[in-house]
Amino acid sequence: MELAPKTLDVSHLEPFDISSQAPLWWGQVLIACIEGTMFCLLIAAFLYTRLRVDVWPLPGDQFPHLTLPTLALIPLILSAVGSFIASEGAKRNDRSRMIFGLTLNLVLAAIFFAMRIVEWHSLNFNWKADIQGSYVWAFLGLHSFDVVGDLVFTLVLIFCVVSGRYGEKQRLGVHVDSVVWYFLVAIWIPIYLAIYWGPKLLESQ
Amino acid sequence: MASLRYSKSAFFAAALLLASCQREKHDIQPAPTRLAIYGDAARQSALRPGGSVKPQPVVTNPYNASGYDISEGQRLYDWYNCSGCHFAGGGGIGPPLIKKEWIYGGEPANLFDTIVKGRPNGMPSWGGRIPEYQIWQIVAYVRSMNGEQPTSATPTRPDTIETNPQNLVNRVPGATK
Amino acid sequence: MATQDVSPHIPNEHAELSLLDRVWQNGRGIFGWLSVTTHHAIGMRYIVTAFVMLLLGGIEALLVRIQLAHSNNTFLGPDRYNEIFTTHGTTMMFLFAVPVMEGMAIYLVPMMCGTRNVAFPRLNAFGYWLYLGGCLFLYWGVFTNAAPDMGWFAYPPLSGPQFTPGKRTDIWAQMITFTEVSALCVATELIATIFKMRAPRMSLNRIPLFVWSILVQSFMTIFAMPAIVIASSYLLSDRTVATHFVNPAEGGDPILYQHVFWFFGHPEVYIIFIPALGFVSAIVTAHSRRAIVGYPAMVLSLIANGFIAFGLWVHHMFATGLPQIGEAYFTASSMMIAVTSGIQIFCWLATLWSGKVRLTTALHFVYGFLVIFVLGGLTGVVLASVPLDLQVHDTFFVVAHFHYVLIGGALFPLFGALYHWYPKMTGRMMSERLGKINFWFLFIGFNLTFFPMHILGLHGMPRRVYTYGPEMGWDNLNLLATIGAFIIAIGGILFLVNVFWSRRHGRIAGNNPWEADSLEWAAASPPKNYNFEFLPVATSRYPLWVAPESEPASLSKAKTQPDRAVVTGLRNDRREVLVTTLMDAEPHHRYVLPGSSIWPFITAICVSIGFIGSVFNPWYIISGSIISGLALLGWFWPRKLLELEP
Amino acid sequence: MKRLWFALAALAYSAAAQQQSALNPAGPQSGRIAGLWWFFFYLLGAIFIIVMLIMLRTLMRGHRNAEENQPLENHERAQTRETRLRSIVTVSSVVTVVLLFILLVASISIGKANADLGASGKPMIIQVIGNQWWWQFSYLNDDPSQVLTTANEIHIPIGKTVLIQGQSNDVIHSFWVPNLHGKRDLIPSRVTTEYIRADRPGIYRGQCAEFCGLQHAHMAFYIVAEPEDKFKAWMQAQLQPAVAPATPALAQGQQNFLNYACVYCHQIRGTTASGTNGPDLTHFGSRRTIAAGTLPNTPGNLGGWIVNPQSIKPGNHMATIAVKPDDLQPMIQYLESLK
Repeated sequence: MELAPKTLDVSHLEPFDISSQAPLWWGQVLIACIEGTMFCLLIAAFLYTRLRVDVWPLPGDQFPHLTLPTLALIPLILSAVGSFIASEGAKRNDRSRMIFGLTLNLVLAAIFFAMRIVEWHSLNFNWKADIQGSYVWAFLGLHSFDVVGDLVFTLVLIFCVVSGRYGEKQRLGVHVDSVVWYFLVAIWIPIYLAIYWGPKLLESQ
Repeated sequence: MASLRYSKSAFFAAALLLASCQREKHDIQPAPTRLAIYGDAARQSALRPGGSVKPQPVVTNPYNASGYDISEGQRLYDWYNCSGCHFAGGGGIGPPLIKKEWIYGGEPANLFDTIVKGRPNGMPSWGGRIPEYQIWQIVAYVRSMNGEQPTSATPTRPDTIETNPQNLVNRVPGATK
Repeated sequence: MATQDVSPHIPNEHAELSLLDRVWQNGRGIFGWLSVTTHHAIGMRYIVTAFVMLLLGGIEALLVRIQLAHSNNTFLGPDRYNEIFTTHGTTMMFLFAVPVMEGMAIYLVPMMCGTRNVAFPRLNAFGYWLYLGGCLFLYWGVFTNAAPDMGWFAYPPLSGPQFTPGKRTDIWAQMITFTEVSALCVATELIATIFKMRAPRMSLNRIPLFVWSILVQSFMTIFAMPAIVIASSYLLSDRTVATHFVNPAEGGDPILYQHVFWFFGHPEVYIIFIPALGFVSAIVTAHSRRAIVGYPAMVLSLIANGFIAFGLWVHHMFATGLPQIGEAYFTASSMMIAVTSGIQIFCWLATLWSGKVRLTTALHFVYGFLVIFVLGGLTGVVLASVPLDLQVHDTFFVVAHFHYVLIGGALFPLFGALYHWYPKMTGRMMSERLGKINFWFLFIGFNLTFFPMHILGLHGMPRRVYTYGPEMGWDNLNLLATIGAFIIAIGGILFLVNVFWSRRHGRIAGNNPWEADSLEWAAASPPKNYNFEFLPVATSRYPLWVAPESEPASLSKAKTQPDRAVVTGLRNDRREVLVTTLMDAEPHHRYVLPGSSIWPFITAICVSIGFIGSVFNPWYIISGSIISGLALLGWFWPRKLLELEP
Repeated sequence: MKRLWFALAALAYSAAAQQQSALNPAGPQSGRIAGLWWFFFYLLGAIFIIVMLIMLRTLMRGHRNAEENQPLENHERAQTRETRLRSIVTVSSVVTVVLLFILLVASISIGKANADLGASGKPMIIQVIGNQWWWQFSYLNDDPSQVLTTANEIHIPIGKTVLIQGQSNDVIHSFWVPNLHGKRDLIPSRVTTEYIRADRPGIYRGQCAEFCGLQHAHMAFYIVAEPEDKFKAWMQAQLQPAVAPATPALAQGQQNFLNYACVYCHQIRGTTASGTNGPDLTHFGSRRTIAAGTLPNTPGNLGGWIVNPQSIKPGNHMATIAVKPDDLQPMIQYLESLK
């Protein structure tokens, strides 16, 4: 086949891009949509269940403790700042900023997760106990699963950046990692409200 | 290399296949009662109450480790009001069933014999009244209470609303209307 | 698999071409086969696997029909019958209909968008392996006497731990997990491909209707599948770790399961048939050799379909008892779907009316689709009405309705699509003569099977009964339906014969045998791994037709355009593609796609171990996550500097 | 083809037993629904035929277009044609919306009329409890002595509104008598309600319509609609305890019944048999069928059922009891005597 007469030359374009134009960014946002939909449906299902039951928690059961999960919000929300710094660093290819941001993110997220573990350990009901137990365990389990996954991913990125084994794709990875973490922070707030406050606020008249 | 993998996976598949056989058995047309076996079971478990010598059972439970039959046993346990004395296995009027030490032996054949013949101080004799296959189903269920059935064949929790009628009244609006 | 080249057109001596060939080459041997990430290969694997499932599902359907052929039949007992109708429904919905549409989309969308692969090729491969895992898992259950037997909808408490003991339901629920993860992978990568990797200038109003339909379908997948994730998790965790999500005794609610299930289940139907609408649009355009009438209306009604589909799930639950206002709302929303579908039908009819129709086999299937789908749509209006639904719900009327909608609305267009795109996939034409015979067998057999079911339903025959008494008077029509089912089976066999015969003996097709309009016909038949030597530029909505800018394209003679505009300047020494902007598809930056890799396969194996194991022992959730995490580390580990991809 | 279908439809209509059919209404609700059905049928049928005619016309036209080797049309003409086609599509869509609106209004008004059936007056309340795989019915009454519990067959007076109060003992079932009204699911942990009324006497068959496990196919029941006085008489008879055995053979049968395991599940009021797991048998002999509509109630069928219920209805919960042949005959006679 001969070269067509009408051509569009793209050789001047950048060979990569770290922004919302990258397909990977879109992929990550879509995955966030999937998980977000799932959590929203679960929250709706939880509140629906709450409204169907006259006495909550069911006789013999208690509300979960509030102090620790509320305190844990602080490191969680702050850790998003680390993500932001890291992703800015990735865009400007600023290695030290990336390392600082990622480490800040990792440390604060780890503190949050440690508090989560303590809270979980002292949770006053089992998933087998009744419907509240089932839901609270499911929320904690699913969110923790995501958090652990992202912690491992952040660790790997830190390893890449610190060891110098990184290029455009890893920088894009740092940027996308921040999107994931924003999502995990953002989604925890409605879950927190739903499982710790929702049943109280929906106290039936 | 490839053939090794194939033979390995074939072996694995065969193992899984065999493992699933008993668990998934659905004997929905059990053979009509064979009365003759009562005599056999009674003979092989000729033990005295409180006897320390455990007999070697020769009769095996045809419904051992079958999910369907354990579940049927659970239903019959309720239907024939075993729960009236033994409650949910914890015992009350009758002895508990969740335990390791049995007065009359805890092997399937012993349990079968206990149900068939009845025991002094309250346990009625069910032999000749309810069919043999149902007794074996109850035996399978009773043994599942002690974890003596594979967990994959045992229902994790009951699914009936009657398990705790008092809770039902309190918790579910509309059920009392 | 469509890898052997029979197309004589492309001279390979060009140095650049051989460089492209080398860069896009797949590995050899079984290792290479497992590492393939080319979208044609993956798409074809989806299609072939799905057709194997169709065959199995079809055999199950025949068994069901034999059992119901006359009253008090004892061909299958109640237990076996329940297993078979459940497996039939499950196979057709989860393992055939959705995946085959995904496969077609994976095969066609990158070519129609004028790019070289999907946005995340490895994720694509991973998705396929999981889908295959789901198929194998379910059928392992079927062949070891652990086929699910509680209906494809698995309503608790019947599907709960007490009433379906054993592992039958768990296998079903975990099979759902496999297919939902796979479907979500596909949806993600297709949306990213359609949004970011379209040919330059393919602005939103130039996207082919099939690609639009896939875009809508993928978004529906993204928002509907999470609901089935929840529903199947409710079941699995209730059954394996004794949670109480659907246990009323502890505050759970079996009706909540129905809500969640149908919040997925109704969009699921549209996930299946919206791509089929895309097939029909593509076939109608190409075979009536004319631009589609009312392109904007078509696009808007596709999108509206996607939205409305989420607002009418409750019409599956009218019999559970709802407040009046809810009933009225869901009746209205269910009827609304008839408007958006109606607009599309009118547009196709107008296109055919004024086109230069070439009555090919593909178009036969479109006409068959129109007859059946219109009827199915009208019975859908009946079901939307609460009083009528209360009578015909869960009867054979509903069975007739959804087979009209799903076989008529999805399978007929699919067959048409295969007749249409077979030349692209294999380089050879299918036999038109055999094709038309095939069509008539399917069409007559179909109506013979399913039309009588409307009457049976109105005369009180419930669904899912394994037998019925002679005094009910249902014998004759059931026998007719069974005879029809065998005629359909003959039609199916003829199709397979045609596929295999044409593979060897079909006429050589050339690049664009139908003189069609969209970009996939600019690629070689069968396509190269890289699709296009030079990425095309979409100069109009119908880039391969003359007079591209005079939209609406007139009745002028449709003809392929030899001197298309193309993209130059991409590097050929690596798998480079072009990323364009979302709305106007202006070139934005270049992007390197990852090559073939074994890691998706390894990861899929690890994930499968976790999934399958957790059915039997909950601790596999932990150990499965750990090995899957290790596999993902292997996947993402920066070996060379340029390897990172989800 | 079409004619064939019509012939088949006619055949099916005549052949089908009319005692379980939505198209043979016997009450005001099913009558309205059947009317609505025929309204839908004719309107939607007309739409179908019109669309099919247009489709066939495209087949002819499109073909002709292809064969005439038309010259290139000028742009203007093509533009006009395009506009015309689009307006036709628009008009058709608007017509669709209007027709659907008519159907929507018709459907909602019928739905409301059906739901309002019990709005006036105090209805008779029948509680229905679904079991795997049989039906328990209780006529509720403020006076406990007037509460009647029976199984698988009920009588209702003509012209009187009855409130069906549905519950389930195990899985979800669905109460459905096509000749009287649509279905209502019976859901564990909930109480669902539905009004029914029969306007003409008859025996109407109902069947479980929600898949409920192995014997979903054999879970039927009968509703006998009869004039008020006959109903009252039936009710009075049913409220009585079981008739005492009149002959030594019947007494022997009763003894046999009480000796075997029957009593763990079945109740016969007036005897010591008081099980509640299975159907109440106090007036068993008056019922038309055994095993929830599976078999006609004849001594032969009853014998087969008692000896091996699992061969007739595999998987059902009735135990296969080894009844000695000598004991069987009196037992059958006794049960059949419980009118």
